[in-house]
Amino acid sequence: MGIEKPEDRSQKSVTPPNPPLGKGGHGGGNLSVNIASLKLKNPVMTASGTFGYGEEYSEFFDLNRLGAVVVKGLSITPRQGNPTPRIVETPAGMLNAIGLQNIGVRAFIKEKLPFLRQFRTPVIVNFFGDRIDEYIQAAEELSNADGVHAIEMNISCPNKQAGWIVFGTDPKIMEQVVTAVRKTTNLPLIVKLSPNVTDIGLMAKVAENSGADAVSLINTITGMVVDVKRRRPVLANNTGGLSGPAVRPIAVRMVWEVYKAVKIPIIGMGGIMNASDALEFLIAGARAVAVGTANFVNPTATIEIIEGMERFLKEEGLSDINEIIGSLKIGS
Amino acid sequence: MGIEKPEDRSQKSVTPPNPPLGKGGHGGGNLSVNIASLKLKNPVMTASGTFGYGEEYSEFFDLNRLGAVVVKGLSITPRQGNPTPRIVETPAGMLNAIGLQNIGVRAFIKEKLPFLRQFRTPVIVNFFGDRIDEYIQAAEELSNADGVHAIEMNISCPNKQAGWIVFGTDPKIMEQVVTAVRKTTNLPLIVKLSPNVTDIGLMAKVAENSGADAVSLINTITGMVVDVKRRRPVLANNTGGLSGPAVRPIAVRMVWEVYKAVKIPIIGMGGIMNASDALEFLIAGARAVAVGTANFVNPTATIEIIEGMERFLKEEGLSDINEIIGSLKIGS
Amino acid sequence: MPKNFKANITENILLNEHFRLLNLSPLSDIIVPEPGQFYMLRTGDTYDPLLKRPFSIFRHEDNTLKFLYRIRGKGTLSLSNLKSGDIIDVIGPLGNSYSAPEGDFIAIAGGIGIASLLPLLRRFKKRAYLFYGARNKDELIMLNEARSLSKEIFITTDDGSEGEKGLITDSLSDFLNPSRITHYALPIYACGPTPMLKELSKVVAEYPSSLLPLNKGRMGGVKCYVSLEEHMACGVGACLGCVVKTVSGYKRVCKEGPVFDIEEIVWE
Amino acid sequence: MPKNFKANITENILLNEHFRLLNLSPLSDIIVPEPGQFYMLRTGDTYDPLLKRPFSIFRHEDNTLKFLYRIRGKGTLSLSNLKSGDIIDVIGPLGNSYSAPEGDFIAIAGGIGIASLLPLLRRFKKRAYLFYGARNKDELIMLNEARSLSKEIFITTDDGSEGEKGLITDSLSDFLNPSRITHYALPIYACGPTPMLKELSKVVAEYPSSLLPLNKGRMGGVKCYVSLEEHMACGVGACLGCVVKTVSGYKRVCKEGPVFDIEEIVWE
Ligand SMILES: Cc1cc2nc3c(=O)[nH]c(=O)nc-3n(C[C@H](O)[C@H](O)[C@H](O)COP(=O)(O)OP(=O)(O)OC[C@H]3O[C@@H](n4cnc5c(N)ncnc54)[C@H](O)[C@@H]3O)c2cc1C
Ligand SMILES: Cc1cc2nc3c(=O)[nH]c(=O)nc-3n(C[C@H](O)[C@H](O)[C@H](O)COP(=O)(O)OP(=O)(O)OC[C@H]3O[C@@H](n4cnc5c(N)ncnc54)[C@H](O)[C@@H]3O)c2cc1C
Ligand SMILES: Cc1cc2nc3c(=O)[nH]c(=O)nc-3n(C[C@H](O)[C@H](O)[C@H](O)COP(=O)(O)O)c2cc1C
Ligand SMILES: Cc1cc2nc3c(=O)[nH]c(=O)nc-3n(C[C@H](O)[C@H](O)[C@H](O)COP(=O)(O)O)c2cc1C
Ligand code: FES
Ligand code: FES
Repeated sequence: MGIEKPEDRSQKSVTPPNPPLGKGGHGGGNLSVNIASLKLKNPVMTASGTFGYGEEYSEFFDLNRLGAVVVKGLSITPRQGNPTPRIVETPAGMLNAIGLQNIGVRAFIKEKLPFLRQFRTPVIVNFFGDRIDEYIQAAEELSNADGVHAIEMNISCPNKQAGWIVFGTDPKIMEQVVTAVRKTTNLPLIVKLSPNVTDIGLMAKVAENSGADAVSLINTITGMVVDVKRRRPVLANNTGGLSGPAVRPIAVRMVWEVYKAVKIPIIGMGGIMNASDALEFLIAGARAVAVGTANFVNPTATIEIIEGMERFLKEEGLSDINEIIGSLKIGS
Repeated sequence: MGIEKPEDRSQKSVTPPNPPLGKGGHGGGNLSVNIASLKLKNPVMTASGTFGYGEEYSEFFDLNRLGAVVVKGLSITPRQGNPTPRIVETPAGMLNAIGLQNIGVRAFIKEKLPFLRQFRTPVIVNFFGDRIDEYIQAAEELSNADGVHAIEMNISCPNKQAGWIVFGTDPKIMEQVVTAVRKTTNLPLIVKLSPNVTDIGLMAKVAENSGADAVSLINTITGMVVDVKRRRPVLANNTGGLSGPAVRPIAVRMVWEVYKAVKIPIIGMGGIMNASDALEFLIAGARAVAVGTANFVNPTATIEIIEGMERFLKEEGLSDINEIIGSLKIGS
Repeated sequence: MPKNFKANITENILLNEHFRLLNLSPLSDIIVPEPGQFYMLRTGDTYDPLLKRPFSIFRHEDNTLKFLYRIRGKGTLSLSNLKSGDIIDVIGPLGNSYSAPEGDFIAIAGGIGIASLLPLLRRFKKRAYLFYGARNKDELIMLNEARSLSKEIFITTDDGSEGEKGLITDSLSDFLNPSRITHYALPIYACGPTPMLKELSKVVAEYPSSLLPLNKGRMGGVKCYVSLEEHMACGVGACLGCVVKTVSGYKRVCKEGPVFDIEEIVWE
Repeated sequence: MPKNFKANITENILLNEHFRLLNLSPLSDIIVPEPGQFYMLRTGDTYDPLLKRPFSIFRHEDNTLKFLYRIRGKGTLSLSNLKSGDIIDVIGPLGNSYSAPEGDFIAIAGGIGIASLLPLLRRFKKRAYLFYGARNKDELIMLNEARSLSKEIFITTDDGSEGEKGLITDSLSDFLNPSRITHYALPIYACGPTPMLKELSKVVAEYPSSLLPLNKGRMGGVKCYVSLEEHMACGVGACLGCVVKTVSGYKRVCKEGPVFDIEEIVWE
């Protein structure tokens, strides 16, 4: 028997604020999914921080093919980020400590958004702040910008903290910041959850209750690599966030826990390298997926995943990807 | 500058309850370390559940060479464990859901301990229960057995729970069970921490305050792999515990966090495959290490790690492995 | 002679699209394997794939260990990329072995299960009635050797491209027909996919014990040994990952097996 | 012509214990690389190693891409295990390139840095004063070609086993001696380990600008371009993993570089 499907898990609204974004797959089967009021032509997006502001990878494929583009995390004021080394490879994964380097919300709107507006692909803007008012301000300015289709709050970044407050690991602080941002925006609001918590289902529930339209997970898991010769962490920032195939089993488990806990849609990510990996997330309950580290290994990973999903539908004789979302059968 | 070394982190007691257990390395440098009153000839032990009760791997090398043998987790009554599949490989790791199959404390004492008593290597017995009184009973019987040198409480196993209580993720419940066990035993008491928590430093602190002589970490991280064709978890138990190189960066980070939080010795583990990996843990603050999944890949991994540590001391011109414990330099 | 050793790959021959024959020359003295035993082979140098994979000994001669394997997933693919001169880590021989049959016997091989049974057929030449089934003709690997070693061979394929079309267990049922009374006193040795073995357990159980010359009180009276497969991590009995349900609780396929009396197994 | 493509390994030649030459035959049309540009190469099939590794184009001829590489760690080891006929994934050409020198120029190669500079020397034959330094004689790879392409060559090794014993930057300092006034107006192109480039920045900065024929207000007045190395994940500018500190903030080595004006760099 499958997991019981909470009654109103389906999209809150069916009227997209933007014009419909093209048809689903060519394979015949429908790949389009809805994340709150956002209609995606397929469930595959890019993960924040792994796709810049979209320009770099537009040399490799047509961005129109993506379900959505999620851009590098922005703050209201620009950040220069951490010193180097910022990345180190680990078994089947990598640690990064970019330190949220970004050009700031305003420069993004002025310099990068016009480029992204050329495409018929929704743009989801990832953002963060050190304080609640910074979150509010960023959300406000992004909501007024033409061409931002949804915003994703990064409250889970392990590299930057406001004093000792980690927004994404304390339910009370998370409730405050999500509630505050919810009030300032009419855009679909996605809350990106930290995996560095005891009970991710609880955190998702808090996000839902605070007004989030969707949750995305997982952000990176905090890790460290030590340079044995120098007796120092390899990363200048000491610790970094683990991503890539190494974390996938953890991410899939967390998506499943969150699926059992909330009714809002889930965007799943963490170590997705190919269509089969992406399908694991959908089956576990994700409505859409984001592809991160895989872009580095294979710049056309997202496209191959979309094509793989089309093939899967055909092979399994399914007409709609939504049939497999949350279809995990448990027990025996 | 290194992390400040809390004043009384060194061993609580220097009088071993057992006769001294042989000299350290042959390489000249001293490899022996103390975990509470337990003197180990070198810092390398086996991780519970990956080494059976010692018999299997005694075909591959002389168990006298190990720092300690840690045996498969025992409960007061035998357990048959989970149905199969119980294991699945993941990128650079594996999930297991053995379900704590074991022959029970009494059968262990009668049938397995005599074998282990032949060796000059301390035996650390990992144990668990579904209820606090089961923990107490197991600890009591193990403490009275001849040839048990320390006990390691597994409060972190993600596969078995008493109702909804997970001993190792709730500080209050953990305090209760550790305090209760502490009262029943004079053996060195090691508390094995779950990595599935928001703040592992806090959990370690609770263990310390509740009377633990040492903490060991990390246990496995809960994960899931989905069989896409069958829309089912691959493991019969749905989820399992992730171990192996994939988790190493997470484990090293957690050891470092715990090192900053407590004064009692730390036994570090999680993805240690070779001497360099083991040294990462020592530098981050572990007094000893345990080798788990690596045994499966290479039955003589522990021995190669001990030899690698000896070589490292020589190459670095160090005379004592204790010099590198917690020697991590942070900042710039 | 420790059970773990390094071995030099002398050949890694492509037999056809699916199958390869791996020849290893151990770099130190080894223990001589018995038919039915297996080895854990490391399939690459990195942590992906991480675990060794179990393979039955296919042949041991001239200090060479030979393995017949089918390319299935990541591990066997990685193994197939190794070349002569590469060194791999090996553990074995592991597990128990087929008990020696006293006279003639029945052998049942499903697909790559032939790899495990051929050493038995080689040791007891021309004493086996071999039932060999596979998906199709191409997958009947080592057919010539199998034929030459058997007293009689019965072939089935799923698609009928060679031998009978249908299930190997059906053709066994025919063979064990009560009118051919001598046959069903013969011990059976089987290796193949779990569904086949499960089906076999039914065939064996069905035989009316009253018809048997010597009824030892056994279920159906036919002595039947099966070699099982389970996911393995350690291969040496330490991890409890590879257990199978038996009438006396879980047993480790790598240690108490891989060969079990079919009566012991609780099929699920 | 997308920048990512598959390529057939035509050769992966062992030059000596440390170095290999990899020849790739792209399976689709490619963009012609410029001297100083680089490619991201996948070094194996599995997730360990996971990331591609950056390598400078060493030569492009007859539709073959050639890379000269040194075996350092996991990735280069894995690459060295690939054989002719294997297919690998490639991204490139990436990054900027060396600007064309107007007349003679100075080239400074530290170790494997020669791989990046030889295409420049090949394009501007006999116009370079080449300073080539390495640990020892064996590590002076491609010495003959380097010599034949240079106007003059100055060799240094750490152990004196070939050329001068000492630092490459010391021998450059001698060369730039104020008495040989024409030399230090020459543009410098350098590629090598970071400590060498840092040292170079000092040598360059030291030169009294008053001595220069044309003082363009530059620090020291010598025009100097360095090709930098940083850990890379994407190689295309998307991850911000490979930045270097410059006078105008962090810049991406893979995108704004790898070649930078030495004046821009803030050495740490
Ligand atoms: C005792 C024993 C003897 C065997 N002898 C042979 C032989 O002689 N020739 C041969 O071709 N095959 C043999 N096998 C099967 C062989 O071990 C699997 O085909 C191989 O492990 C698959 O690995 P993979 O990475 O290619 O496949 P994966 O992609 O990992 O999985 C493919 C399938 O292989 C099975 N499998 C995966 N990992 C394991 C594992 N660690 N242990 C057992 N099964 C696994 C699973 O059922 C899975 O569905 C034997 C298995 C056992 C237990
Ligand atoms: C633009 C550029 C051009 C290069 N050209 C060449 C060349 O032509 N020939 C050549 O032999 N080498 C070249 N290198 C260096 C080469 O990329 C590294 O030697 C290689 O990545 C090491 O990988 P590894 O896995 O073998 O070593 P690892 O074990 O990963 O590490 C060994 C050392 O290599 C460096 N390194 C590791 N990963 C990376 C990475 N992703 N990016 C950069 N450095 C890394 C680190 O400093 C590390 O200390 C170039 C590097 C860059 C940035
Ligand atoms: C280099 C890098 C930079 C990242 N930057 C951000 C960021 O700015 N904001 C954010 O919410 N997540 C960021 N992430 C996390 C990813 O969006 C994603 O959650 C994580 O990498 C897991 O997915 P993956 O395993 O597919 O990479 C970053 C990840 C990487 C690897
Ligand atoms: C097959 C298997 C069984 C395990 N059983 C136990 C157990 O009984 N008790 C326990 O505390 N930890 C158990 N563990 C966890 C290990 O002791 C160790 O904490 C974990 O595997 C991380 O180390 P590694 O990556 O080196 O394997 C088990 C791990 C594995 C892989
Ligand atoms: S594979 Fe570990 S017990 Fe059998
Ligand atoms: S390597 Fe990703 S930005 Fe340069």
